[in-house]
Amino acid sequence: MTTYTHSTIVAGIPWKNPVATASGTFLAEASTQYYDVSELGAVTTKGVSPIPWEGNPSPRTAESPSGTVNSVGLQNPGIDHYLANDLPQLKQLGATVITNVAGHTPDDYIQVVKKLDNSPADMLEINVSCPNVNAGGLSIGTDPTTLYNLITDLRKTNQQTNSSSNSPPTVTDITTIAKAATDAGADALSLINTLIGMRINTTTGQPILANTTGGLSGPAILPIGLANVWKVRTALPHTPIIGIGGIHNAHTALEYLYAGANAIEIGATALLNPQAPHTIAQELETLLDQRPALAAKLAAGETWR
Amino acid sequence: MTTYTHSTIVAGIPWKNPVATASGTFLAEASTQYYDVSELGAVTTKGVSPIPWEGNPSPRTAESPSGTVNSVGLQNPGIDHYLANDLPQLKQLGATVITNVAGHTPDDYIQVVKKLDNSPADMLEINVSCPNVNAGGLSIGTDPTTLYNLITDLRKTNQQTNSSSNSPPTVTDITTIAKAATDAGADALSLINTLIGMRINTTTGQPILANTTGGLSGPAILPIGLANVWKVRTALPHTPIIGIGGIHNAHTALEYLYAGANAIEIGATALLNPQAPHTIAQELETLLDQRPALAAKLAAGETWR
Amino acid sequence: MPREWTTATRNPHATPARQPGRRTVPVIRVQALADTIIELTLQDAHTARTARPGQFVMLYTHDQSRLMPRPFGVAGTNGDTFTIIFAIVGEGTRQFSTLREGDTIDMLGPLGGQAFNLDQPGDYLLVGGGLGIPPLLYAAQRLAAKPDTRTTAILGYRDTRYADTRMQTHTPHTHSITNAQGDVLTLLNTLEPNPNPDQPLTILTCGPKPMMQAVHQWAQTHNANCQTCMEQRMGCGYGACVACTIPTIHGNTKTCTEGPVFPSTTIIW
Amino acid sequence: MPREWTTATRNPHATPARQPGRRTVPVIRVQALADTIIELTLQDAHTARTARPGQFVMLYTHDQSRLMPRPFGVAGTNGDTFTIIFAIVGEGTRQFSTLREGDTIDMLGPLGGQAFNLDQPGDYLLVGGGLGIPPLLYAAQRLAAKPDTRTTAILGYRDTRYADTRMQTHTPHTHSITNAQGDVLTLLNTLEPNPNPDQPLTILTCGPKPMMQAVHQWAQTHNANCQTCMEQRMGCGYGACVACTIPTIHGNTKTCTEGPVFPSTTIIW
Ligand SMILES: Cc1cc2nc3c(=O)[nH]c(=O)nc-3n(C[C@H](O)[C@H](O)[C@H](O)COP(=O)(O)OP(=O)(O)OC[C@H]3O[C@@H](n4cnc5c(N)ncnc54)[C@H](O)[C@@H]3O)c2cc1C
Ligand SMILES: Cc1cc2nc3c(=O)[nH]c(=O)nc-3n(C[C@H](O)[C@H](O)[C@H](O)COP(=O)(O)OP(=O)(O)OC[C@H]3O[C@@H](n4cnc5c(N)ncnc54)[C@H](O)[C@@H]3O)c2cc1C
Ligand SMILES: Cc1cc2nc3c(=O)[nH]c(=O)nc-3n(C[C@H](O)[C@H](O)[C@H](O)COP(=O)(O)O)c2cc1C
Ligand SMILES: Cc1cc2nc3c(=O)[nH]c(=O)nc-3n(C[C@H](O)[C@H](O)[C@H](O)COP(=O)(O)O)c2cc1C
Ligand code: FES
Ligand code: FES
Repeated sequence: MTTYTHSTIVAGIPWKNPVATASGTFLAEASTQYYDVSELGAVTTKGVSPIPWEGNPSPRTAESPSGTVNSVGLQNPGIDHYLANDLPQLKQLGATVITNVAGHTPDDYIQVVKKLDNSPADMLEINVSCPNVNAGGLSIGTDPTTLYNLITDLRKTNQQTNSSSNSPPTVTDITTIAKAATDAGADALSLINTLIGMRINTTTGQPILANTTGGLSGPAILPIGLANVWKVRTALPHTPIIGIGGIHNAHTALEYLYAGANAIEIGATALLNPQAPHTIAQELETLLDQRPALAAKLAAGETWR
Repeated sequence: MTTYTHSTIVAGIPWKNPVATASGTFLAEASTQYYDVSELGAVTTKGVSPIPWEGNPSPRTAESPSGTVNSVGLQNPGIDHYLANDLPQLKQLGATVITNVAGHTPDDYIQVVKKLDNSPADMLEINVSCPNVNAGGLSIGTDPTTLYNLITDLRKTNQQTNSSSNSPPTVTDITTIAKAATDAGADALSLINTLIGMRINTTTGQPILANTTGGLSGPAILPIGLANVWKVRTALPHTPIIGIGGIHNAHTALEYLYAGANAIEIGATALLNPQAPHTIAQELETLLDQRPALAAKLAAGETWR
Repeated sequence: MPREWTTATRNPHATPARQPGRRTVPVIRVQALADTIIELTLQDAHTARTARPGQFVMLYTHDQSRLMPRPFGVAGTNGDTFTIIFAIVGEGTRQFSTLREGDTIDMLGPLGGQAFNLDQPGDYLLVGGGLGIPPLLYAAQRLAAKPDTRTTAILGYRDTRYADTRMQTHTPHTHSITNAQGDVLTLLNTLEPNPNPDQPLTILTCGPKPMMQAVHQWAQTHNANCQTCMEQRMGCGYGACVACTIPTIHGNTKTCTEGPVFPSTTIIW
Repeated sequence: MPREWTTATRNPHATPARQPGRRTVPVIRVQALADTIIELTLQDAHTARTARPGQFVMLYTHDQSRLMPRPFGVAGTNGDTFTIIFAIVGEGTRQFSTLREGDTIDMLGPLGGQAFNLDQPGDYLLVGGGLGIPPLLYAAQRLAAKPDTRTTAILGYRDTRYADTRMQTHTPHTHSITNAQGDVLTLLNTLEPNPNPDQPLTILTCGPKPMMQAVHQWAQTHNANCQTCMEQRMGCGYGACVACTIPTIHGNTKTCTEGPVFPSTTIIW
């Protein structure tokens, strides 16, 4: 067991270190086979909906240069299953848990968030940027007014849990979206989600994904995530930001922290190496040892920029 | 010299084959050292402005996983130099030339396009999506009304040359932008330009690019370009589309043709291998031999979808 | 469409057993079995000792731009080594085909929550098509070690009978057919596959989906238990991404951790 | 800010001479010169025969996710081979450091529109710092073949004097200094660098920018012609991308095709 000395604070919640898993790339019973989840800063669970969702048809995944395009469509067993299984298991294992919330309609989100009131979840992450569902998700996250109204309603529903809004990168101006979320009461921002992408099979001439398009993630999107975090940090100097997108080693995690993130999440890279979040947390510990000024800022809940 | 049998027609302009260079990654005196430009479908020249532009400070380039982030800032010697040098040279060498037009203000574009009236340029590509200039570029390409007005004015200025609008990928809805351009009279659409990205030096904690952010291009963005072409093709079944973004071999060129593009441009890959556009044109010739139905559609100026 | 969620039956509070992660292992042997079909022997004691037939390993290319894992069924084990047999179909398998003895490769596994169940004594009919044959080779290896079972293998090939000699080392009752002659159903219908009607008949099948569906139907009419080893594009292989689902009577179900072996009656064909 | 555009002077209608493109060449020799400094000998007749001192080649990693070219000054030629000398600073150079004799590497070049001009007879003072020394080694090699010149080399190192013996094969007048002792300016000021005041003095310099600026100023006060070999991050190396500019009195100017060697008086320091 590694000892972590470089903690961080995200919207008031203490994290053992700045490394979390990203939603949809961590599943309690799968990922806990490979490392001790209590050694991460936090784990973010798969988007959870009011009732079980079946997701999109398969194939749901396609490779791309330094990336992966996925269209799972938020398949999940629903909030009741989550509250009875994943959440208690993760809390018992000592994890700090970010519950990612999904919905087709504002009411879906409200139902889930209501059930999470007084749950042991440490933070909520409101997924308003999933490119793989027809209703909800991205259509909410790209419209500032809709997003403002949603977050306002969610705040009323659940005063107890700190929430982060997971904003999409594919908007004309991310800062407008970010401001709408924080004005409505989001305690933090999770930036970024996947970008809409697709691949085509050149033998058949048809899309590889059954759903035609999916979300691009992995190292390919690293520069885009960094630019979004940088821009939002410039516009919102005090809002806690969780940096996401293309992190594949401790150095790329560090880039996000220098861009102004308080903490980071690791997505696709955990799919290619189950232990990656744990390994990166360990390696980041060493890199932060060498950067006491940055480490001190993070430990105080502040950011580099 | 290769014989090309699979031609295409883009907005009425015949191309020897579906492969062109992308703007900013081809310069007459540099690229012609490596291949015969008359063997390509077309060459697209660097964004040209009314007067010489000095561009951004250096460093202007940073590497990213399967990609490159650049902030040249449209440095170019201006339209007069272009008309006296690059354009006549390329025409004399037998190239089909797409002149990429840049501006800070609508008036900049109008000045350039006016000078290109009655020039030997075969097509114009209006760059409304450069992420590396503070005014103009992206700020025009992300707003449908501004774009509509600009293209309308340009159409009045120059009735002779077919023009394509190079639309940005980082907008909430690319189809709205695409429709604004074609409604205003754009004959074709060039999709996509680079995405805003950045990298940070983890030794200094500072951005690698002097301009902080730049445009991400190269294989990393392939799935994003394909999804944009697919979406716009679905919305606009008859508009000629030049597919751009991440093409790095003949198979990825083919993906764009299956997504509904009439032709393609090769950008970053030509920076990593000067002969790449020529090699890809040759290899695509073979792949199209094996796909007579697709080749026939392209030859007739139609598209696969 | 609410449904019974397969994982809900597990004890949510159990601390999970730790599995070995992604690791680099030596290539022991590379042998071409046919034009584009290669047998790769890798050294990994954990896989060799724990893999069950139907389980698979993930292999990763050395090409840092091709990140995704490639799944391959374990085709046999021997001491500290195991084999896989793969066809060169895309860029990843093309790169694997250039591996040489002494090289290394990254792997994860063995993976797969449900392997072939070989507990039942009696007759086993192994029906494989194309690159579905490798997992059946391993099933035959294991069945050969069980005195209370009798194995018949029915193998369909596109052209080259790349696995017949390997299958024959596990069972003398090996029958095969190539596309030009017909398919495994042709063989199933001409053979007397259940020579001992008193014995229970278990069918293990792996291959193209239409083939497995036909085998499933044949099993239904012959009152046989049929286990199918399914294929799906995977994002992780260990259950985290929910990319690898196939439609079953329980809803969209993960091939990696709820499969890849399923009772043929649960598949929505 | 309209300005004279350097390329406008060329004949726009000339059909350009074709250059060899990106190609794969054999690694002939890999030798460590210091802890993290490596000399790589590559076989490429075209480069060996045509490269001029100050020109550079692009090397590409085998890692398909790191696409960008890495520029390195030609440090010497010998028959059909040429050498470069590089420091391990990032992931690309780390990968190059693992190359072994018999491996291959992709390259482009030689590149660089302006090399050191060695036409002038008389005294040459080569002032190099750190990894700016390799191009000066090649300049010294070429100058050694010219009877009407006399070369003095002044080399500044961080620590290990990795290039002294190589420089001495080209000129006996080799002086060096390490950071702990001072810098090249210390040497310049203690030496009598222009022993023959009747001879024109040409200074060739390559190294960190502040060093080159100091050398430029020294040259100004000593009435010497000074040619500086500049460094900039590059996107292509052959003039297509306009990424590699530095500010000069002619405006932002490409290091690759308008340089990398510039008269020191044209640089905006
Ligand atoms: C459980 C399981 C076991 C398998 N066992 C074998 C075996 O024993 N022998 C064998 O030859 N093949 C087997 N396959 C198929 C094998 O995984 C693919 O042929 C291989 O992934 C193709 O990789 P590529 O890089 O050559 O193709 P590419 O097209 O370059 O691969 C691109 C991406 O698509 C995925 N992909 C492409 N085709 C398939 C496919 N048919 N199934 C799953 N993913 C695919 C790749 O894994 C990769 O992520 C198995 C598949 C599964 C799911
Ligand atoms: C004309 C020229 C000649 C050079 N000659 C030599 C030489 O003879 N010996 C030597 O050791 N070095 C030389 N350099 C510097 C050398 O190019 C870099 O050290 C090298 O590119 C670093 O690559 P990397 O992959 O290890 O670093 P990374 O940081 O992983 O590289 C990432 C990207 O940044 C670029 N980059 C990083 N540092 C530099 C730099 N200092 N200059 C230019 N690009 C950089 C890389 O080329 C690559 O595109 C020269 C540079 C130029 C411009
Ligand atoms: C297979 C997969 C499933 C995902 N599911 C979700 C989800 O349920 N909710 C969500 O907010 N983001 C989801 N994401 C997005 C990730 O949380 C993350 O924002 C994105 O992948 C970018 O990070 P990366 O580049 O590290 O993968 C998913 C990503 C992948 C690859
Ligand atoms: C160095 C560089 C300079 C560019 N300059 C221009 C430009 O002047 N005008 C323009 O419309 N696009 C410009 N682009 C964008 C390309 O034309 C192209 O749209 C983009 O790079 C995506 O294609 P790729 O992935 O093949 O590089 C530039 C791209 C690069 C890499
Ligand atoms: S492949 Fe990721 S859950 Fe099955
Ligand atoms: S590096 Fe591309 S123009 Fe100089």
